[in-house]
Amino acid sequence: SQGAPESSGTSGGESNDGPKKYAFVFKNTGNPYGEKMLDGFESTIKELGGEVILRSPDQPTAEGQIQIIEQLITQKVDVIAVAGNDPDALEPALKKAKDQGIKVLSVDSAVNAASRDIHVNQANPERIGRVQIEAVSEMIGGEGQIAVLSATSQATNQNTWIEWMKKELEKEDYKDIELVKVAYGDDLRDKSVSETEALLKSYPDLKAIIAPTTVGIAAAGKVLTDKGLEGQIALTGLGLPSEMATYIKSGVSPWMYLWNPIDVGKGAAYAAYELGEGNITGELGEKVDLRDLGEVEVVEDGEGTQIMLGDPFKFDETNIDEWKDVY
Amino acid sequence: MEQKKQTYQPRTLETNLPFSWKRLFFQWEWMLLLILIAVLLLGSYVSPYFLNYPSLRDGTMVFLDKALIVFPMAMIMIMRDIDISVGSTVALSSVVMATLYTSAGLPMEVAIIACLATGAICGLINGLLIVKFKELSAVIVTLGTMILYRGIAYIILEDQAAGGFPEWFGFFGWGYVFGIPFLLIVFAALALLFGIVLHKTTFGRKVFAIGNNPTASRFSGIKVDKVKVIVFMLAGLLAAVTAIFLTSRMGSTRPNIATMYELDIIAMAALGGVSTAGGKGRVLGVVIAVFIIGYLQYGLGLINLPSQIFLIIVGALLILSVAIPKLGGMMKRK
Amino acid sequence: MEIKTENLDLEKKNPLALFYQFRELGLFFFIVILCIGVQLRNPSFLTGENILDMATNTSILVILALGMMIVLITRGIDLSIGAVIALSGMLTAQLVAANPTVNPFLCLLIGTIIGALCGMVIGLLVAKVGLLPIIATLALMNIFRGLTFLVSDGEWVSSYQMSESFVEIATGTFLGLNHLIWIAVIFCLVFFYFLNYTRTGRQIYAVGSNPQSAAVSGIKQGRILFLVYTIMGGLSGLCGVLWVSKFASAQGDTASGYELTVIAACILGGVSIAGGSGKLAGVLLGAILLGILNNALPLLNVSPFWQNGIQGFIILLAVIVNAIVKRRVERIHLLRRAG
Amino acid sequence: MTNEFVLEMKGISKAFPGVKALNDMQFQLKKGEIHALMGENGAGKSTFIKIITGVHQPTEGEMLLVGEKVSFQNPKQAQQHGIAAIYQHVTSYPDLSVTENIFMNHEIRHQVWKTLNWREMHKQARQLLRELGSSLDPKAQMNTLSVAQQQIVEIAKAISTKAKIIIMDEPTAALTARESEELYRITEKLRDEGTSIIFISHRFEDMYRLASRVTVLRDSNYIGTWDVEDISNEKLIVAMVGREINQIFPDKKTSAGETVLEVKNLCKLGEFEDISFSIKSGEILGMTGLVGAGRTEVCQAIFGITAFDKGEILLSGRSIRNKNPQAAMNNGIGYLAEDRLDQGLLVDWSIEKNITLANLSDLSSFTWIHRDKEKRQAKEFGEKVHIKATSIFDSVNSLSGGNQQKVAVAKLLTKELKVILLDEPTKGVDIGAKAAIYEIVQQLAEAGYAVLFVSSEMPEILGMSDRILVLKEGRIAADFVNRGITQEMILEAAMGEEQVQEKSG
Ligand SMILES: Nc1ncnc2c1ncn2[C@@H]1O[C@H](COP(=O)(O)OP(=O)(O)OP(=O)(O)O)[C@@H](O)[C@H]1O
Ligand SMILES: Nc1ncnc2c1ncn2[C@@H]1O[C@H](COP(=O)(O)OP(=O)(O)OP(=O)(O)O)[C@@H](O)[C@H]1O
Ligand SMILES: [Mg+2]
Ligand SMILES: [Mg+2]
Repeated sequence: SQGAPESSGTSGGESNDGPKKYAFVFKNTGNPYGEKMLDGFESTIKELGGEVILRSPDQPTAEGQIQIIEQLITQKVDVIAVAGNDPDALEPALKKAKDQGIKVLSVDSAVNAASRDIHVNQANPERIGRVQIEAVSEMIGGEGQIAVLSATSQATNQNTWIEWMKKELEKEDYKDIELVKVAYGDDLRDKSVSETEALLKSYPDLKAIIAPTTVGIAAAGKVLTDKGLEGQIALTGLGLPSEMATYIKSGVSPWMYLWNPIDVGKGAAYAAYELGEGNITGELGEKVDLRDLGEVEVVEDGEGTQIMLGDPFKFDETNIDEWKDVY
Repeated sequence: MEQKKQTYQPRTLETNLPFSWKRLFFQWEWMLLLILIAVLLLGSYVSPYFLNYPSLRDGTMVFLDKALIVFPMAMIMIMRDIDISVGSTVALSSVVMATLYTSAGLPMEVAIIACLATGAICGLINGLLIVKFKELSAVIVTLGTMILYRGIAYIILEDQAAGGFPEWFGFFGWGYVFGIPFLLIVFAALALLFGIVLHKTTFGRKVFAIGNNPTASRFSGIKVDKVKVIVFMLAGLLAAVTAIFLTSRMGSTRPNIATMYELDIIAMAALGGVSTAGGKGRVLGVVIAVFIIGYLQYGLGLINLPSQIFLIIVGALLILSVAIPKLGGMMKRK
Repeated sequence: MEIKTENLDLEKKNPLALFYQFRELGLFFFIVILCIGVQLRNPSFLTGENILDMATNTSILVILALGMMIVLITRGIDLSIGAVIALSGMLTAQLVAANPTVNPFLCLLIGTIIGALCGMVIGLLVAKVGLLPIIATLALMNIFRGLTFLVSDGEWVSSYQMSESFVEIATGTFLGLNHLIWIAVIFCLVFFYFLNYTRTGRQIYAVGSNPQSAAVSGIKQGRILFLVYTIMGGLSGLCGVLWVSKFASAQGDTASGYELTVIAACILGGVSIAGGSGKLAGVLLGAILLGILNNALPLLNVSPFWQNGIQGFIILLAVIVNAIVKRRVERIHLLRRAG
Repeated sequence: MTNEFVLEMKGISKAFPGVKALNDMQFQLKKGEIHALMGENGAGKSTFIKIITGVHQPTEGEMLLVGEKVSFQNPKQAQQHGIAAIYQHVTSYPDLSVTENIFMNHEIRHQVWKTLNWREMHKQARQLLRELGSSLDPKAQMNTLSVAQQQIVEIAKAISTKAKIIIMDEPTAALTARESEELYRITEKLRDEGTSIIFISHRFEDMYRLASRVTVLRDSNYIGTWDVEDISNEKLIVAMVGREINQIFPDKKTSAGETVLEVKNLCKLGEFEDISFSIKSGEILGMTGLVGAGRTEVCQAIFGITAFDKGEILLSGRSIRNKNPQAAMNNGIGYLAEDRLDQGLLVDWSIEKNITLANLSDLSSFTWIHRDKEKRQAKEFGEKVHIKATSIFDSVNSLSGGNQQKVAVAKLLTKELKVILLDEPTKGVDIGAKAAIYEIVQQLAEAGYAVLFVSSEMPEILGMSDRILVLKEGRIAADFVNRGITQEMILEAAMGEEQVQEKSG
């Protein structure tokens, strides 16, 4: 017989008095990007009068997140927001949570449709792919070889964005741009450096690198700086302003993109609150009030639904100084 | 014989030990039991959700999957070896199972058998390399295969996840039998089985003998190599069993599951009193140690302590539990 | 008195004998063949620039492997070095972020001291309390890693917070070679001298070779063990600073799992886990092999999904080939002695 | 105050947890004398030595060095006071070179640089070894040497410290008569140069040959000190054992039956060549030769531990090939290993588990071990060989050498065997226990076992064997029927240039 025989708590919300509990499970600890998101989530939920629980496993693994979700179920939280380390592997755990009446939303990295009520997308992946190709094209004058330096070969977000980049490159405007390689630095400094160096050696005519990941873009920036290649090879992608400040100012990376993780956390908090209060259910076409972030509509995302926050934000030398201390 | 002059006085050897309180109480398992009780009390003190049957019951499901490997790991450590490839073996067997089911379209039952076979073969390869190349230690062999097995998992599944298993497969990781988690039942059964094998059978005796003195064991007619290969195979097999439970809990699999499991497992065995210097260890101690670490983590999780604090606490616990008896011994001698 | 080892004298007269005595012969050939293979596939492999890159990237591994070698020789192991690297790197980086004017040498010194302190804790637990090294360092690995997250509060220290002079430590060059290469070379020389020409150096081998005899010959074992872990800690601390300077970023999970790479380098180089034996040349070769793999696999355009598998396969192959060559050499010795 | 004694020990006691190893020990050592220390296994001799060298600290008593009171907290201090020791269990560094073994912890350093002076150390090592009559290469790694060679290195090490007192704890245990002779010469030379020597041995010949005085210990107690000339053999044995032993070697009752084991042209590259012999049931075949002659190798090849290249082994006329020790044991061949600590016993285990280790399959059903059966068997065989212990649960490392050896023998007896290969069964065993072992061996032969008795000690080879094989450099140098054979004849065969082929008929 499957499923708990005597359910260990009927439903999360109803059996509890007092403020509702909102939990956010990020990918791993010690990740400043995540810390900012958690900050945004925490402050917003507090403003709204809920109780906040912030958790992350010490390693970015699905197993760690499953453990945490189990513990959250036992604590009878009302809403779980999760940035998934794996889209599918959390399904049984999150389903168990949903069975007990807990509302589930994913943020930043989606979990599959069956295990969530809604996904809060930091930005439209299609747009993310497109702006980076546009940027690179502008930096290299519309022709030449480019390469992508990604995180791990399994990172879902990055893989989606890279797919969109490839689609974008099929356009007529970019026919002279050749994507020669997608390399994976596994979000490790040393590996990202080796991979970047190998790119430079294997493709002497390389004109630009797109690195849609924080560790990767910073490592690539470092290699290009050390080898004195600024102006010859352009670098763009997605990175933390604090990590990239040096390279943006030195011109190694003329500009790059990211959204504001604090806002993502905020958006997640509002969505979580609306879900928890029963104001929305995650149905297609619902309107979600994200207060100062505006009102957005629930749209389709594969088999599930999502809301999308703003476009990625462009960081260049004019604004990097004011952002580098923020996140 | 009687007519010969005896050059020695006849002696008798006692075969019954007098009862001794000291022997009964100066045992590692009591200390572990005390720690476990302390952990449970602490847990109930800090969190209202901790000390009730459903919570303790479901808590076990959070940590018991990897704990299955602790039994053969204890055997390996008793033999003065170590296996750091078990995490990769979990990943590879899981990936093979999922691929055979999803891509090759084989029935799930066959895929499960293939998973077990994969684990056993991984263990077999470890064992064979270790006994054929004695100049290489188990550390280097399993370090190599650790990278290799996970590498093969990546080659098979690349960046894909594989899942969509039949409904009943979820039973392994999430199911209950008579209100008890299936995983807990399997764990208990394995604990009993390994306890018997290690402490009551000739095989277990041989494992201890090898840990104490491999040369003398060989000279006494123990097939040291065979025993080693079998134990490493068991480790592979149990890694595959873990793969089944873990995959069931996640509903899908990827090549990067079960990373760093080996360290957690070694920590559990060490806390349980298994000495990596060989020749010592008991299944009971290992079982208690599993629950100590498991419930400690679970309890701290319920009060939402950051996971890095947990790292520190487990580290300190490991050191204190091993150091305190030693320090006590040092005091007594002075 | 007739003793068979007189024959040992004969070996010296054979010009090949010296060659045979070099125990990592198999490994050396393996590396040569590997290099030729890679070069044929990608001609940019054996260019000056790439060799320099490779050397720079392998320097930290070499330094750490030296420390790990002496730990292994005493029958110990240190699993905490990745965590010590992270802790010392993080603390030093925070210092630099707070005082950009700190002298880089002071940074190196402070990092080394932090690491040495960590190492002393291990040394005390192993030498005085008598914990097994694998347990003690496994536990401290967790503790140091946890501490790193606590002191950093999950934040990173980024390149803009680091002073030019600090980053210069790992990027600057002297006589055309990166500072890191120089540091590694200096440490190799110091270790060579230390291990072969000082009493303490030889006592490290003695303690690992036979602890009981070391005790009866009056060697203070506890002191040697303490020293060895302190050195390992100091080197890890130093490498923490170098790491952070090289990558211009300090994270909580810096060098996570790096201890296994370092141990792999040592064991590849013929250091015995059972203690007592291990040569600097071997360890150097081991580290170089790993360095080549890290450099060559991306260059060969190997699919990222295959890299892990290939790396594991090559490591296994290398140790097995080395073992087989060693057996062959011993067989040749035997034949000669018999004939 | 001038002092006749370089070393004086007064009222020394030492207690280990649970054991009183030494009780009120008295000892006086003169300058330039060789002083023998004798006693049964476990009498406390080695413990006493370790107290002198600072490895252990006495619980009570005081120690005077040339009249001055000293107490050593560690071995280094003893070394600095000119005391050097060669310990019972060779304490070498297997991974290091001969030179390093000799100079460990008192290395020669450059005057200026304070770095180790390898050139000088190698030179001196070579010199020292040459003085000892050995041409070992100082750069050779220790674990490539045979036990005898290691012993020589140990002696060189003691001499290299320029010690005034050298202690030798059973240095001859691993040596043959020839090598012992060499050692006597070295020892006497040292004495003549003014060094005082404490010499521990279970061999009476050593004592008579070397020592001027002898001190006897029994059961941790000091019994007395005598001039060697003044004390008779019988009295000495009584002092040591506490009772009379009228007959050391049992009466021989040769009643050889059919040939059980036959070895034909056994060869192994670099170890032995062309070994052929046969043993009948009830027969004891002695095998001797110089250390390194390959006796152990032959035994281990027969027992299936190492493989051999050529040749044949026949058991009761049937050709067998033992792939591993288990196969050998199933075929009815047992082997008592030479190195009991490393190869024979699990020293951390109890007597009981050691005895039954080789016979677990008979004590279990479906691999489940029956503890009662096991205990019964351990008791039976433990008593059969007269192990001196209180219970079968005593740990083996709490036993003295002789009793440890008896445990190993008891283990061998649990299996049903036809042939037993005994490799140095009395090495390091006291006179009382030796007699007991001889008697056990004789009983085995009478019970129909075919016994191969390997030993370096001539008296016991002559006293025990029906026939004697002499090995030289891996070949059979002689095959005697033990009738009217003398030590000289054996030695000649073991060392002589031409092969003495005296086929027994
Ligand atoms: N470290 C120790 N701990 C406990 N007991 C010990 C220790 N060392 C020796 N003993 C015990 O002390 C007693 C004397 O041992 P010792 O080694 O001195 O005997 P011995 O006279 O040298 O014997 P043998 O002739 O066999 O070498 C024995 O009963 C032994 O078991
Ligand atoms: N100098 C040496 N270097 C390397 N191997 C050696 C050396 N001397 C001996 N051996 C090996 O050790 C083997 C056995 O030596 P060992 O001394 O054990 O012989 P043995 O006749 O059994 O002597 P014993 O039993 O009296 O010690 C020899 O056959 C030889 O192969
Ligand atoms: Mg002794
Ligand atoms: Mg021998």
